[in-house]
Amino acid sequence: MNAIIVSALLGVVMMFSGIISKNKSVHSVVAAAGLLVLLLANLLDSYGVFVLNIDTHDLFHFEQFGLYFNSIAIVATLVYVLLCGKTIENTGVNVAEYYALIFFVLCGVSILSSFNGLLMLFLGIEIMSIPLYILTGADKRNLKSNEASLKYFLMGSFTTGIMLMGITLIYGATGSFTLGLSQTLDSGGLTPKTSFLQIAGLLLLFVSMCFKVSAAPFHFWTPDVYDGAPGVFTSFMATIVKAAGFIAFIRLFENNTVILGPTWHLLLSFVIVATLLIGNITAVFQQSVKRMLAYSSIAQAGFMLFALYAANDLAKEGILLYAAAYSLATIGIFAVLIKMKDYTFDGFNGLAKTQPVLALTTAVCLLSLAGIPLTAGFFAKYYMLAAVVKAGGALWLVIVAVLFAAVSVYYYFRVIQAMYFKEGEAETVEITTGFKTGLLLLAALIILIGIFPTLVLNWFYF
Amino acid sequence: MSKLVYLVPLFPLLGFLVNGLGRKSMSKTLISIVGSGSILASFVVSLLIFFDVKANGGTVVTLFNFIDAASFKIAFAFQVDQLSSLFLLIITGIGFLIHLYSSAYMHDEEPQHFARYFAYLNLFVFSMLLLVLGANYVIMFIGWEGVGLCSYLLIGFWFKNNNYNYAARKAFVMNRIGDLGFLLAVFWLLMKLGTADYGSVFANVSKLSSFDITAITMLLFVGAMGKSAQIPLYTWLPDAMAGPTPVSALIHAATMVTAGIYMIARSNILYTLAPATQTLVAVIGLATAIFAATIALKQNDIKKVLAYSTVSQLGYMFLGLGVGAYTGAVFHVMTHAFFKALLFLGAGSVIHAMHHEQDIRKMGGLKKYLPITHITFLLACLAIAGIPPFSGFFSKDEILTAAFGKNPLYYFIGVGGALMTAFYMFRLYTLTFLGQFRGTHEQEHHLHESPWQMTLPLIVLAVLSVVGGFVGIPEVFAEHAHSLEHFLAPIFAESTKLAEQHHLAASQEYLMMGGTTVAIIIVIVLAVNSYKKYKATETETTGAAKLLENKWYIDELYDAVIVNPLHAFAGFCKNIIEKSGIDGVVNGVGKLVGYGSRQMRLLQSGQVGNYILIMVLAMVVFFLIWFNDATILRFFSKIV
Amino acid sequence: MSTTEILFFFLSALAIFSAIMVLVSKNPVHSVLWLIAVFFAISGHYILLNAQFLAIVNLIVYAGAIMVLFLFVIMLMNLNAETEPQKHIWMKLAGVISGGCFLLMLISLVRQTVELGGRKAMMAEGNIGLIKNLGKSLFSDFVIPFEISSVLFLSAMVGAVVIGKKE
Amino acid sequence: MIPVSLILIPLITGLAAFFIKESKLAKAWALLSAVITLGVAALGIFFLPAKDLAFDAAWLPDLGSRFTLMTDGMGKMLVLLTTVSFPIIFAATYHNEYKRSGSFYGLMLLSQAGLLGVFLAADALVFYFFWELALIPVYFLCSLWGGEKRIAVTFKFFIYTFIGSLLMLVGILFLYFQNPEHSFALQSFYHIKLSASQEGYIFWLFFVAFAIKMPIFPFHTWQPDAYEQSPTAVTMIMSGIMVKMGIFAVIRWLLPVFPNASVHFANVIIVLSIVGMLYASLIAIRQDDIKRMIAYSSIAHIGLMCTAIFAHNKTGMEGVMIQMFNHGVNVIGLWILADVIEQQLGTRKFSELGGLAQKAPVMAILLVVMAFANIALPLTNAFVGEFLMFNGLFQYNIWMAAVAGVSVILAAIYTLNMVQKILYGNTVPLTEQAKEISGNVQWMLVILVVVVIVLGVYPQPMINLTKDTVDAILVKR
Amino acid sequence: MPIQYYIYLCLTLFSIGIIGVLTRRNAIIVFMCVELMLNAVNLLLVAFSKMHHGAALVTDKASTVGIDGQLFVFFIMVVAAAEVSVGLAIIVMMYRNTHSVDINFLNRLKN
Repeated sequence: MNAIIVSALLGVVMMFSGIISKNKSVHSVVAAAGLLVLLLANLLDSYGVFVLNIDTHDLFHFEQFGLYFNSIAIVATLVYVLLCGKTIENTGVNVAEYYALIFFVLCGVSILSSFNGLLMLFLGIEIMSIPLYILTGADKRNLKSNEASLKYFLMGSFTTGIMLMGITLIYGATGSFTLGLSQTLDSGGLTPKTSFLQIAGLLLLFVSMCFKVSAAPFHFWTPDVYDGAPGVFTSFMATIVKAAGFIAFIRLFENNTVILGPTWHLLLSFVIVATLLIGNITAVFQQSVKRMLAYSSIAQAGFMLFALYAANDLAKEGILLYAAAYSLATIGIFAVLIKMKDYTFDGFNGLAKTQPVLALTTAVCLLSLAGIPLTAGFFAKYYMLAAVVKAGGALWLVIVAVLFAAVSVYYYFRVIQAMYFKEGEAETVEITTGFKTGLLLLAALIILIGIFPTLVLNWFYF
Repeated sequence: MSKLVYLVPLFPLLGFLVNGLGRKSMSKTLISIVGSGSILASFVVSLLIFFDVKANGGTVVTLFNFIDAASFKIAFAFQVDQLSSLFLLIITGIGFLIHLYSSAYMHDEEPQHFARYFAYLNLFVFSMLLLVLGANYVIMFIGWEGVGLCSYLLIGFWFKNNNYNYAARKAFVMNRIGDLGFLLAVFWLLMKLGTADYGSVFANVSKLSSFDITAITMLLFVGAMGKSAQIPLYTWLPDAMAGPTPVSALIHAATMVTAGIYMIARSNILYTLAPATQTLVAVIGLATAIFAATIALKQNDIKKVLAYSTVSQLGYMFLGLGVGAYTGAVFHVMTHAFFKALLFLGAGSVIHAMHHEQDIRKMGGLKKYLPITHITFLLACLAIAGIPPFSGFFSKDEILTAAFGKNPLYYFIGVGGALMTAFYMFRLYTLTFLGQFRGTHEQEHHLHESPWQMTLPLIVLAVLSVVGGFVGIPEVFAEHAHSLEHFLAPIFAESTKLAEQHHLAASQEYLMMGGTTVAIIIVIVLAVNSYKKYKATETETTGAAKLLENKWYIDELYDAVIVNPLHAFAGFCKNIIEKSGIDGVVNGVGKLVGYGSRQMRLLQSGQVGNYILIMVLAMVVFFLIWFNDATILRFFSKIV
Repeated sequence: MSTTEILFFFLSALAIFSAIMVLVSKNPVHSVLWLIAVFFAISGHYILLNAQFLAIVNLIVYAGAIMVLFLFVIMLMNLNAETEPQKHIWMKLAGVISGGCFLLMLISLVRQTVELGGRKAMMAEGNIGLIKNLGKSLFSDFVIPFEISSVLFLSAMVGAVVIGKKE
Repeated sequence: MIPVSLILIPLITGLAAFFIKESKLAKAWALLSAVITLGVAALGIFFLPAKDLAFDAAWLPDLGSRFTLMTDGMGKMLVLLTTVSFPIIFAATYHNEYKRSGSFYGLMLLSQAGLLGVFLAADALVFYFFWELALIPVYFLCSLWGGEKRIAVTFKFFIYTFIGSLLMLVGILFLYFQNPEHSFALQSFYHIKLSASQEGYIFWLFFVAFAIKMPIFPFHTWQPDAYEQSPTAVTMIMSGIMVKMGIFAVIRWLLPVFPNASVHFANVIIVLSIVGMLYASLIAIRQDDIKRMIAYSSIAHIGLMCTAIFAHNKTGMEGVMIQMFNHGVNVIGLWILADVIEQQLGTRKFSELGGLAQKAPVMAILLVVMAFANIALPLTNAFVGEFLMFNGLFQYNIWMAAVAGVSVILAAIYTLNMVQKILYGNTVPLTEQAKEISGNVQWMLVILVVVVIVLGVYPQPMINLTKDTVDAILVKR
Repeated sequence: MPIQYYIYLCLTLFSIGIIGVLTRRNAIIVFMCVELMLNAVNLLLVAFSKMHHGAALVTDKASTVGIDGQLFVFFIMVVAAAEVSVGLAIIVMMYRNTHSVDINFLNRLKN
């Protein structure tokens, strides 16, 4: 609860700071401070200390899983703000508002991490999405940005409609907005066979969630939006928001998979394979690194869906680790990317000579995304695969996944090759030492997690 | 004394090391002293060992455990007995003479190549000694391949000339083919008996099924074919003449090429128990003897003639082995070593005098320039032709007699070969020494007898080839005159027990000897007369002669049937299968991904409408997937 | 056939008809007006279901505020039948077919959901739709979503401002 | 503690090396580190009791993986090979200049750490980690300092091997969840009971990974290109040591864990390997490039080792054990010579060389010795290995052995072809100015030659060193 | 009134909305169709809430079962309003730059 309240308040605070100070960098500082506060509040939450104690009427269900994800999201956002703050300030005039919106998104994230019942799911997703439509269009003069935001908005609202229909059908079948089929089974009235209405509802929900986490074939918005949106906000969208989507996805379906039975796994494996295929294969021949990362984020989504497929403890730990690893790495890459003059692969040629530090950290992040051992990304993928293998069966799916992982190496390493092995003068905007140190710390963190993933996960078991 | 047997190979090894490492710093004299001295030393030791053995039988000296594997043990052990000690004498004795000879013959080489030469030569002697001393087939194989290596190195000694290098490579590879057979035989023994020691193998020979024995002996014989240049693996030996002449004398006449005979004689029991193989050996030997002889008839390179004669003589030895006359074979090895070495050295001395002219058509009338060489050469020719009482007569006669006992046909063909031998040897002799000189003028001007280091070995060997035969006087002349047979008796005891003895009537033997001798003399006279007045003519030979001059086109045949196809197939693998086939598949996967990528990008049309349309369709599909239990279809059918 | 049923069918027919008109009418303004008609029909349904509060809200918020907003925008851009872009006929067909499939799909499922057999939507009576009851539970059980929706509005507001504000 | 230090020394020194700017210092540093590692290894292997060669510490408790290191005979032997090879490689290539040599030697040492880790690991996850850690530095080394086609070639090599290792990872995971003890420990893997079908496909998951690494026909196509393109020092590591990873892994992780499958598929694999041997030998005959020729000949040799492994008898296994070491030594020697020639004359083409024996007799002698070691001439180390391996294969199946034996002949052909084309014949303009090899290289080669001869004459110590492994592995069946 | 009727009605409206989204190019109309979908959902929710309410009344006269459905509708309206404000703002921004509301012109971003 703390996270929700505090982040909402902080949104307001940011607006005030926008009124009070015209100095942009102040806003960044305030935001960073606010995030620290938010983190603190969230941590207190897990120790049972509440900002204000309200009866949530069972609309929320706070558990370590959700709270822990909050902290990950908040830390990631903090890293994001520290690394990309400068760029945000240069994106437009309404810096404070951007931060405010980011905080509102965080509010939505923290709702999604603890919602209990479809109502809060709906509200959470909307709170998360609406600011994103704005942020996508933040670069008002840029037609691509406009186009992206309009596309995002149209498809997003359409999906909202689908989702609501799903919720409604479930409500019709069960008479409640609470999660899970468990209640519906023992509450009589229904035949032991789960009702078609409900299945239909769940399917529609599933579809809309697939859209939010950009799983094929509902991924189409992702490349265009990520490509069109200003780099800074793409980075935010692609990491924290997406991870939150997955958390919601899992919390929504973890109890239902059993009842949904084998067909569910069939459907899911279909989605997973499609996602991996489209994400990985399409990424191979992209010219712009930004767009490549968009597709790679689809590919990563394919991997994260394994958590849904397995739906066991390992999967839940794994998705947290994945969220952390993936977010950190992606934020790192985007932080470098938005400093580049040229977003194409050739733009990175020879970066290792001009900016060794940037090249190194980018390389680490890419290795992490590719899932090379000794980086956080490896254990993220490892957990996913392990979870599925543990769940039994579907070894073929795992093998398919690793083959696609090998494909992903191809396009991630294209960047490394450009930076290290190709000749060229990669041009960047001026780089502060602070930024470099930040990146180095990030890389160090990634490697640390890569060697001792339990550092992150042991938190999870207190 | 036999305990010191390790000294025998040790000296040459040391000589090899000293000459090899010190080749920059040492003077030629020093080098030759080290080289020859080491061999002399081991010759002395061998002599002592020989008499020791003669006095009180053989023994096995184990140095250390070479391989102690799970399923078998292989000791680095030396077999000291009659057979090996005899070979020790031949190898070290003739080896020493040839070293001595070389020190003069190779004197034009600059010091470090001179040293290299002696190093190789010592290394060869070392490996040859290992070969004969080894107490099991593995050690023998070590020597077996070692001599192959040295022959490779020495054939290609003048490595600037690429033809020589090819000859060297050919020799090594052909030997390798044989060696593979040898190796497989050893594996077979190890698999069946778990040991390769002569002692235990021959003791447990009863444990082997007759099929095993036949297979093993066949495989061993393949090895012998390679090493001892028998059909079909003989073609390397004539080419091997590319090496320095003393090398040809030592390696390709006296010692290495007889390794096959040694090996079969060593494992005589196995062969006696494998009649099938024995027949094969006899037939191959006989065939080689005749075949090589025919080729020798028409060769014009002095060394080539000798080479083919060597092949042919080796054939006789195998014939002997094939018909169970093991002693005879060994005997012929010994005598052949004498006179063939002598012939080569004589040839060497001629070539030396003629400034590396080897074509006998450009020689002639050297009698008066090279008296010693001439005499010794003549003696050698008589010996090889088998004129009594020269050594060749006894050994060859023994083999032929045994062959007759086995199958008269062998005998008559063998005699035919002997006649050819006589013919081409005296053709060679006549063209070289008789008539008048056909070489260039300044060659004639420079003609001179060789220095003592070269003539001394000639003389010694000449003596040996004259008297060498007396160690094996046939029984018909005198009881127990065949001292060699008695000496070697323990080695072949088992076989002689098994093989049925057929003694010819003395009269018949006399008849055969007399007959052959007369025939041979006639042939000799014929040869001398027909070539005394020889004039070098440029007329292109035709018909059979051409066929023989070109060695029955066997090399060409091999090239066409084996070498070229292999080469072509290798190229096919390299250029087609590898590039387009396997690697093609690998790269094809990559290309496929690329293609798929380009296609899938089109899916991302940029049109919101299409996106949403696909989403809706996907939803429909999902429903269909989910309610695949015909729920929906049932409904649709209801509507219709 | 009771009046309720008659009303129900009338309103349903009206709603569907005007919904279709929204699609087919070339002039955006007409579409808006037809949509308003749909909303009125739906409000009628609310009243039939005795959900008076929602009926009113629907009229005020949707038919009133939102549609007017739409109207303004359209006027502002002065879009009309001429400027109205038309999709290619095949695209339209594809849209209609896939939409139709979707509909058939769901209907088929509904028809086969046995447990809905004999379930009725309570018409005219039942007081949960009354402002009093709704208000009670809105400000007791559902106060948190209520507050959160205020956050939602706030963010929407900020967003609209950020987007709309001239730089 | 010894094994940990074996991994840590190169790791730390390697990381440190990145910060060394001037190349002289970097070289010295790398050499020093390698020598120290060698010292530690020798100490551990020859002087300390076995218990000091094991290490165990908690790493990922909740994943059931512990940082466990152990050494059996095979491990010792390969650790020895690695630690011996690196100083020799460094010393032999001491005069080669690399741009940013600090990073070069850093990566080299990192790969050494990875290799040692692979040979020491007794925990599947740790094993996988080091498996990759050994690969990645090599990838960078090749791509940064390699030939002109380096990027594409090494990338192919990387993805190829990466696919393999990922499949292996899947296999490891599967085994882990089949494992009643819920641990990645090697020992516990040995007790896993799998159904025949499971064993079947998991076996292949592992084998493909190892087959790509070895490489076994038809997974070999990355190798010649990679060897050709990468800097020779790296090639030495790849062909001298890295290929042994594959064989090592098969022996330690495949045979004991899948006893039935490895017997069941033995024929397939042996036939595959034999085809590979002959195929590679044939291609080697037609090669005109020293590096490619050595690459193909090494494919042939590896194929032989693979056949001997799957012959499933002690003789063959002993052969494989010592041959792993011998092949490493020989091939490194050949690479050094290839490097010398390339450094001096700037070409690797036979057709452009010739007559070097006149100009550089010492080099000629060394090359000849190495060449004859390569064709397993008796009294060179390789003979013992091949003798035992063929023997094992022969015991398994006479005909297979006979066919495989043909490769011995082919080996003679292509090796002598190389020797002749490079050393013999008359000098060509290019080789006119050829010089004798420099002292340090010469000495390194002499050391190798001595090893070659000594192990050829007295191989018993090697056999004894690895006896325990042989017994342990084959006792499982 | 049997609940199926409401379901059919709402599904029909909903599908009409979808079809509208698929067939029109004018961003505003598309958006309006989305609104139509939402309204269909609203009506269905109310119908369901009344259905459950009715079922509950049989056992308990004072039950408020089904009220959450109607409140959900309320929240949907709220969200819809918010979306509309943002959506129209975006559309207007788009129009400012391109002087068009045709979604087919949104094709700078593709592949």
